Amino acid sequence: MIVFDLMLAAAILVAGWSALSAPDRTGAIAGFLVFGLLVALSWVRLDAPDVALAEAAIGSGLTGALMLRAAGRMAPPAADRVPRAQRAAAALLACGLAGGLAVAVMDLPGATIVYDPLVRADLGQSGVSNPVTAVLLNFRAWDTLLEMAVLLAALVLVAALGPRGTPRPARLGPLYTPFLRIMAPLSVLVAGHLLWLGATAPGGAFQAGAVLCGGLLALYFGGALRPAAVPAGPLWALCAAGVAVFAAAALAAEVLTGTLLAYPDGADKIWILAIEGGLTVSIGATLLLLFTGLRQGGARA
Amino acid sequence: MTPFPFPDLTPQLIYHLAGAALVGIALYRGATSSDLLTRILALNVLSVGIAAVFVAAANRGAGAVPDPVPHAFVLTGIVVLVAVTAALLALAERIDLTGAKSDD
Amino acid sequence: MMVLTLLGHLLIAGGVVLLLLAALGLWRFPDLHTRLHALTKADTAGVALVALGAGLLSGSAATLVPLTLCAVLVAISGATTGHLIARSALDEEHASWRSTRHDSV
Amino acid sequence: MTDTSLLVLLPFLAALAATIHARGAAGWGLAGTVASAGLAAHLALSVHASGPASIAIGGWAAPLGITLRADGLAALMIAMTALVGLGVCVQALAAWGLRPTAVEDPRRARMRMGFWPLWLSTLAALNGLYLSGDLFNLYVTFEILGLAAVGLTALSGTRRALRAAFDYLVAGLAGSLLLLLGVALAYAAAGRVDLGVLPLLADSAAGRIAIALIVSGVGLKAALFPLHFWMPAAHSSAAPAASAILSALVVKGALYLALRLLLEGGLVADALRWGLICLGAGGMAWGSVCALRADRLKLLVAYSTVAQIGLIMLAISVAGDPLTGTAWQAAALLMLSHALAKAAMFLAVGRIAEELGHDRISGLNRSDLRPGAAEFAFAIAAISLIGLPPTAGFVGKWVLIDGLIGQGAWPVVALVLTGTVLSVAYLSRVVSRCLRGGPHIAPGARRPPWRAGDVAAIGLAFTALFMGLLSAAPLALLNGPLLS
Repeated sequence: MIVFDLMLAAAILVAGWSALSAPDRTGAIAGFLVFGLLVALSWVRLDAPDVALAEAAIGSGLTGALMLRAAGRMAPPAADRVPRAQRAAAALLACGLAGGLAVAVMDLPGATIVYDPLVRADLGQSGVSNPVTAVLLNFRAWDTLLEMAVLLAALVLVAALGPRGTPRPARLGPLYTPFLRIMAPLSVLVAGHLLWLGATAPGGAFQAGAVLCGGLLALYFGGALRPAAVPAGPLWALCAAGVAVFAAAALAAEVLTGTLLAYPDGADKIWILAIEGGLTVSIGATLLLLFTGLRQGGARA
Repeated sequence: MTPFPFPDLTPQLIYHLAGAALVGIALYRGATSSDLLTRILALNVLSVGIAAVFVAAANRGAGAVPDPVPHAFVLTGIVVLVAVTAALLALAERIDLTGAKSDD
Repeated sequence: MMVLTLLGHLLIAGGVVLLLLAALGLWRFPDLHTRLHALTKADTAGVALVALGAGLLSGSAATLVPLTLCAVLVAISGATTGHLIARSALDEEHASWRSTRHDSV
Repeated sequence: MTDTSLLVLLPFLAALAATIHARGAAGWGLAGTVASAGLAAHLALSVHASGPASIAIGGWAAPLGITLRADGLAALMIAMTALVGLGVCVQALAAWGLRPTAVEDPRRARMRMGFWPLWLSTLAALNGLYLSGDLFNLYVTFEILGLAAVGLTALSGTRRALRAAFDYLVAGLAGSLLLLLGVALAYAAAGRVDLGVLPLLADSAAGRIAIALIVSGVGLKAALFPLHFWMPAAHSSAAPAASAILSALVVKGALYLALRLLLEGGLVADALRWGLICLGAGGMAWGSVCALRADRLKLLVAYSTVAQIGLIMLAISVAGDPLTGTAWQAAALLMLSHALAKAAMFLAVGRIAEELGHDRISGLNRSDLRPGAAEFAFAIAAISLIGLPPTAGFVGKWVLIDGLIGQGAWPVVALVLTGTVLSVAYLSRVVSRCLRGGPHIAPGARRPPWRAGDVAAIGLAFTALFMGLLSAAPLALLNGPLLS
């Protein structure tokens, strides 16, 4: 299997390089998509299925879609006009950093295991049996709460830039509608399944949110969903629901137990699932709006 | 410490080194490209390289259960990065829209 | 059980061969339509065979059922995306040549 | 300690409300800022009265869980943010109004609805950053801060601002990714990422590289010379209220993290310290030279930030053993005085540019307009930046030089004094033109009318002026025990 790992690592590097040096944008983005899938595969090899799922769905899939959409709207890239000296300096710096990192990882002081025993000791009290979900929604829930704030901050920023051009209506043909009829409800079903599964197995709010966003995007492309036609207030409320529920739960837990984000004894799982439900809806809606763009709250034309 | 410490070739080490190489590639292209989209892609590749370091460090070798905490870090990082990427792309589109081809 | 294992391996091998052929077609065929032809058919069947084989190897219905579902989904979305790609390619050619009839698609 | 978490959650929830209910954005913004300032004051009083406190979120102790730690330094930074925030709010209300009017200028409406959610997000992120005791959590708060700050830069919507915002976001993201890479390596070396990991990192090559990466990420975010390339354009092309926030508050987040790294024992390597001293001195020199050559007022003020950041980084990296020395307190005081004075200065520059219609330094010498309140505020802020008594800047430099003399570090004393002389030189370019009376002013010259924006600038400038007399209060906070 070590040969397979070596080949996969080499393929990852080649795909990464081709994504960053392709002369045309479509080629670069195609390289990036391949790169993301290969990376997800390598993480399965490293026993990180949760991360691989998220990378394939969000890191590669959704980012690739965002890139393709932007590439379609932008003028083709001009040739690089970077002076030779800057290239040399950058190459030197990059080689130095990569070399330093390589030396560092080859000279790691034996395995220092700090988190593992702590997670194992507390997993029983966390309400869920998937340790990644326990870390995200219980042990380090503050990180996750702030992460939702990052999503919303990005949306606020995009909205503050004002509206952009309306997308061209696409002709999608007769096969698309039956496809939507299967896929849109299925995405809701799969998202719910992933959400429920996240408590015990790989999955959870982020993967579920990404799947939900995929379903919403399919509807958007089919013309069945036009965010611009929905009043902005309710749309924002949908995006904010997850984090609002999360923050409210954090404060409610503080009122009930005296500690921020400490869920009441025995009820952890219900609290976590409720929060995750809100997060899933918000993540789906926020990612969709980051893709489609949105008009500022009250500035409706 | 031996003069040239070269540990056994394990999947963990291979992907660790791949992560280091990705960081180098991404930095180089990020610093030498004048195309906005390529620079955004480079930042994405950079973050994947960092994630590879986390995931490889979490792995404790074949058979052992990996540490879930860095996995949670990487999940958070992926979502954070897609948000920032969307913001960067929106800015890049606006710049492309408002200006001529010049980079002033 | 031996039979199931053997069958599983055979199915996966067949699927891999189909996928390789698809890749070969993608690489060697001259234009988008022929490439699409190679990709969609071999891809759909290849993934289905690999999924089925993996399901048989696992030996449990709880694994086989979702894997079969995956194969069905891949078939549906593969067909639809293939259709969409071909259609948009024809649209573009139509715009530039004004000769090909695309209403038949 | 409910108020500690509320310092983050309250402004953030207010930001959500301001986004959803865009017509009342300014109202939500004002309420969120005032409430958060009240919480900040309460935190400072309670830390002063009963010592520092730390809460383990969710009841999970570090290193697995995340702790929020409110000690004197964090309380001082939060109070500083609240104080500057109140001043900036007054200016923003004056510029863009509290509620929509019947016939509204679309630009004014866009700024009002864009500014408040972004400012409240900045406030929440800064408070979260000052309280956080975990490196990965710091990375996440930095991302909120970065996005909100870029939004503030891009708000004016000009091509220049958009371009500056893009470069700012790329540089900021590169900085946070370097920080994250350092965190990843720290995890690989020591198995944990709370701030308590820092002393453990000096033992291995991976750990030392991790520290270097974290420091370079922080340096990029703090616009430390020569990583400041993104900053002058971003700070000078934003709207005045936004510039004031960016220059006075946002860069302080990264500087604060550098100070924390020192206090937690993360800057133990001498090579790193000397490198930072050199970069700090380089920043002072380069920022001053660029400020001397700048042709636009906003650009001069932005480059003066480069120089001041150099000084603060110098103070951070020369601070000897933080448990015995006092030089780190000088860094904290300099951050406080710079925040107040620089916010006042940007608000004043905004008013001056509004009155004149431009911000060219050569055009400040006009004959048909008498010096007004904004020019006065600029001069007071300049006095504080230079560090004349009785300002907060004076106390900061005094503590710094006193500590340096105690260490016998005379070359560094000379550096600090040279930086001071240079700041006198570039600031007097403006002050001498602004405040000059005499024959070149025409007898019938008008005096610019008072606006609420002047109140904000003058208020902040006077706070900076008298903070020196009141410096017992921040010093009392800093003298309390630290959490580490």
